[in-house]
Amino acid sequence: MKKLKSILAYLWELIPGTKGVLGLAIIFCFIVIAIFGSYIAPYEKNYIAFEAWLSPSFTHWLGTDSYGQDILSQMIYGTQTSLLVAIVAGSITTCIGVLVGIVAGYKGGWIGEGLMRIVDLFLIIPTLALMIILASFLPSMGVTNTILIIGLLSWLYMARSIRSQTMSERESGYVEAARMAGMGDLEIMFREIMPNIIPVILANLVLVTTQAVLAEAGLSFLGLGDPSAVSWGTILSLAHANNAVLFNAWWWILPPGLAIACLCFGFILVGNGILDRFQANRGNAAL
Amino acid sequence: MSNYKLQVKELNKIFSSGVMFKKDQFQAVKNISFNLRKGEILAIVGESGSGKSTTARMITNLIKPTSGEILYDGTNINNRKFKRLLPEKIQMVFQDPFAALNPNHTIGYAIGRPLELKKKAKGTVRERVLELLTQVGLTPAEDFIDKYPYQISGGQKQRAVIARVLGLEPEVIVADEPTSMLDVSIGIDIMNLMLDLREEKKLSYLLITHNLGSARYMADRIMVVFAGEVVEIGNAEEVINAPKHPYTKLLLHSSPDPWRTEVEEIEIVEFADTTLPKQGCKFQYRCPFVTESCKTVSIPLYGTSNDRQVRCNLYREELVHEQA
Amino acid sequence: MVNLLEINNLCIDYDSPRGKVKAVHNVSFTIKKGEIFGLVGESGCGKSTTAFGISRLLRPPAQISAGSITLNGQELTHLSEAEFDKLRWSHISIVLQSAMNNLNPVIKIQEQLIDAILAHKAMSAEEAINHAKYLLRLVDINEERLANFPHELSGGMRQRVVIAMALALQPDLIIMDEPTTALDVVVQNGIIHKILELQKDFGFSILFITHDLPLMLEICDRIGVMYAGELVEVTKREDLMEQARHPYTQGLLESFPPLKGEKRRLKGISGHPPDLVTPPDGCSFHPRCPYAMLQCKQKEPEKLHDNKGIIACHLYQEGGHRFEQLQTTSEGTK
Amino acid sequence: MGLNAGYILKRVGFALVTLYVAITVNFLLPRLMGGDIADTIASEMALGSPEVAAALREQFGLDNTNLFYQYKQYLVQLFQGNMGVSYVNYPAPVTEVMLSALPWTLGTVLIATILSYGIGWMIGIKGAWKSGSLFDNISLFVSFFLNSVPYFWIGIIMIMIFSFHLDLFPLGKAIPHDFDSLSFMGKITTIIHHAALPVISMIIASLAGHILVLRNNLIRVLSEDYMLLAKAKGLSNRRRKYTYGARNALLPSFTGLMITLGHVIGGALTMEIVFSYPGVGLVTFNAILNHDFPLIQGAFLFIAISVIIANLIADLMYPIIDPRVALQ
Repeated sequence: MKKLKSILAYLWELIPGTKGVLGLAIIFCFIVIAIFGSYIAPYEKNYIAFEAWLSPSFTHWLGTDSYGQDILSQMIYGTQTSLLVAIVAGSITTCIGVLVGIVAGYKGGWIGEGLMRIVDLFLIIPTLALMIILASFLPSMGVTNTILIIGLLSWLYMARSIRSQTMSERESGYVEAARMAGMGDLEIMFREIMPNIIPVILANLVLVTTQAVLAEAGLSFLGLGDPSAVSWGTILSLAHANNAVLFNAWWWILPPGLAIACLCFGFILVGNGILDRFQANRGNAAL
Repeated sequence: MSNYKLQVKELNKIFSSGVMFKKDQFQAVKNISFNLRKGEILAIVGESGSGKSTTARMITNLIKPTSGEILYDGTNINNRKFKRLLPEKIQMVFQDPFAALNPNHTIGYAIGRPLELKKKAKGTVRERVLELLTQVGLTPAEDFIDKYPYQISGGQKQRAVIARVLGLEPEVIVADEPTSMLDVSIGIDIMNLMLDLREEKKLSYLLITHNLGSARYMADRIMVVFAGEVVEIGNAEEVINAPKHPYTKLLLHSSPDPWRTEVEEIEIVEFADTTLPKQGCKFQYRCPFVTESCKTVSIPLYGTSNDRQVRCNLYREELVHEQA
Repeated sequence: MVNLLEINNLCIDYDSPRGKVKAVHNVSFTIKKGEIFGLVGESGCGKSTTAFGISRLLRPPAQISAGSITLNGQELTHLSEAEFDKLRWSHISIVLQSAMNNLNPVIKIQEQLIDAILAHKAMSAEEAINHAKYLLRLVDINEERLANFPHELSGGMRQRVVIAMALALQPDLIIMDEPTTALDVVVQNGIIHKILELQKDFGFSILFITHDLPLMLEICDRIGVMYAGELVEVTKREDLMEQARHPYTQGLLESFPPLKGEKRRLKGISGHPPDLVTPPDGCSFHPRCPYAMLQCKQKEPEKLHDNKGIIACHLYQEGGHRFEQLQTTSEGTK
Repeated sequence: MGLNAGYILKRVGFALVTLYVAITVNFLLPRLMGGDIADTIASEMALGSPEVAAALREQFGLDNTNLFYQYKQYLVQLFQGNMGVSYVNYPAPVTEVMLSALPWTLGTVLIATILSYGIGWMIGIKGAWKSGSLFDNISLFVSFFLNSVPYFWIGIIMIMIFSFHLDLFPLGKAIPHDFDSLSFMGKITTIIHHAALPVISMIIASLAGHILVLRNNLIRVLSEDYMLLAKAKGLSNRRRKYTYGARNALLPSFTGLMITLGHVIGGALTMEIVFSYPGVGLVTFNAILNHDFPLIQGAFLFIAISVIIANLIADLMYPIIDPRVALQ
């Protein structure tokens, strides 16, 4: 219990400034919407019996689409999918990125160099292209597959960033001191080094989560999403496929884009705040 | 058994850059041999890049030597069985006390964790940590044990580092420039602490330093290294008062000493290029006494056993004669 | 000799999250024409901050909050940024700490040498290059090095280049902030001798800053000792070598293991420097001072100007030479 | 100076290895998860285009189970420039389809990247030089926002505003129907007219990264000693800002540029779909919709090759631009 308290206190310390609080508030709102979606949403999921192309009104705050679905309801249900993909894929990415980064950075030598060469190699090939080819050859695309594809392919840049951070930590005397004290590699990597790069890990976590949201939207837009699931990406994709622009149906185009933007903006604010607060090395990260 | 705590024999270290194309090789340490007696302080003095820190790291097994042996009480430290014991035999005090303590752990954890790992504490770990803190002058110890490194000053950090080292009860401590990052007035405190601990616990120190003054203050013997080689070794007072090797002379001459009385103007060969000669004496480019033979044949250490050895042709007659 | 630089009651503060930091507090000293003046002290004592204050290089939020700085009789603190820019390098040049980053890594030596010249003097590019060659020769560097990038030179050579650069416009004052700290002693010695030689030839004044008191005693004419943002003692070199007056200076001298003389245990100075946000009352050195008296804890000592220089210590106040008395009594008891 | 044979060899070697890996990934992926292909073949058979089915069977090795034999065949064919036949555009070979699409993509992406880099550079420098100023804060928040939206959404919004409402640009496509009948100048202006909106959208979408990277780099550079010395030398603001500061800030961002290029190409793919711009992205999109597997594979390879070459060029230019790399 005491431990939990100290962890909470530590996390509280990590929350950075006004920007970070604003970012957290935004993310929190989306989480609430996702959890209580079915109570908040005015209509049932995928209910298509309304008139098509209705512009916003009191009965349909965000109007209806070409299929006669209430866009606000779809948006609220879509929050669940989009957040799910973002958080789970972001976590997978972070786990792999941290693991590979710390091992490659700490071990150095053949293991480290080898791992990084492979990372560099795949880093050159655009991730979206890799995702496209993977997704298009998969027998079917469910939300799980989307998550896996995004999660398994986005860790490269993060691994590099974590690695360079680990390498600079390794130069620090405390790592050598730990070795001199007879600590094992695992203890040094995860109990000595890792706590010191938490700010960088968190900032990266935030960044990859953002990218996961955007990647999900991109994949859906390319027709590689789960056709049965509702997400912000699929809403946008449908809007485009049904020429929403030509119908001047801005109520179909703006909400999903703005929702994506707000969520990612929240994440980026948190990440930027963390880096600012710890004056951590940004490397080349655009945060 | 010999009375040597540590014997270093023909130690070599070659660094190669690039993992795939091993083109650039750099010999950081070349055939360094020396012994460290129980309770003795030996200072290794040299400029940056002379190989002194590399030697220290090989002795503490942080890096592997390319060739050569390091014996602790007659056992090779790279011996599989010995490796696990090493932390309890040889310890290291690092140059940068600001980096040597993990900012995420308390002082108590930093000192206590190695005790836990090596089961060194007789009572509770905390009691032992408090005892160690008191020993290094961090009193009242209760005030320090739960502090984080950023809450204490540089000198106090170095004391904590020494406490951690002492906890493992080593007999040999390698100190790599232990005071160079500290303010001078604090540095002298640390040196005094180390000297006191030596008396108390009969420790042997290998002191790595670039400062001849602190080498003289601390050490019983001084070993001067240049370009990875030992150029002179001997009793500290003798080396400082009557240096033999031209490089040692140059070092002494260059060290600021406003109270210098005799103006022994040795000719300084200004030298901007840092390349080293491929053969012959490594110091030949900068040596005012260089002769033809220095340029071709590599020079052995002349002199008697461990007491006084010089790698310079000027002393061939004198020291070889002595040896005979 | 004429005073080149006069500093009176200089104060430099900055705001930190914990409160106002008095980095430099009421510092006054003068540098004469052609003099080498040393400022010595431990890290955080304000010696570099003083130098940056003089050369107007303080990084915000640090700023001069009070005091005056005059160079050749001209008050510097009132000058506008543009007016001060005209003085830069042509009257005050600076050699910074740490050889590595003094020079811009992506610009060739030549360009870095001549742009200082061209920024202040109307000169053709060719003349400027010739002048740059001359400057390199002054510091014993081959003029071919003009075409090099900084990383192609050794640390010692880079610092020589920086010194050559500082000489470019023959300034009245060169501020040298730990110019040889990261270098090996042999290289340091070469550079120090070069500096002394050039100073003799050109007659500029030097404000030399270091923590290395023995080095300072070798080269400086007068020495100011700083502690916790205050100048506690200013003394001629000879006097300091004979007998340091301030207990802090004495302690500092006791902290450098000598190369000569009998081997004995050095005392150093116990404790550690105060926090500049909450400095102790009275004399800021009193918690570490072996001679601390009641009044040291209550009253800030005044800066006493006498024939030997400046001393800020209660042992020497009220015309009394309490320290000598103390010494004789302590020797008597031995 | 700068370039030496060893360095060039190393970089070229790395590019070739990367290319090889991309080719192999391209070979293995469909075979590892190829269930869908058989279905497609079956439906093609049923729909009455047995040639297509046969070609597909051969290309994806459904006839021969020896993987190494298939791999050899695949490499040999690839070496001859044969990537199979696109069955959406049957009987056009994939290579031909891709080659006609590639220039559109490369042209817009390159122009957009260069412009976006330049504009981002200027905004980033201006922000960093006076960090904390109103301009800096606004540029920071706008950058965060731009980094938060999908590329294609920016494209859609741009079309909505500038094509649909303001009618300043065409609604899509790279050339009009009557392109062939236009004069030479007319052709050029109409191409520019069509490309303008996609390029502008891509610039806006990719701007943020450049601004942030440059800003961060320059803020770091500004705290270096040599910047202080430059100030002490009395150099003009302009000279300190650009010659001393920006140059140092720019260099490390150059390697980052190539990683961003990957991002931009990814973004460009979706952007083309929005603008019905006949580049690689649109081809890929249609291929995905129609399960045209050879074409998807071809698209992947073409993207990979372009990016690898762009990277190689950057790597080879780097030591010329940054003197510090030359020595390593």
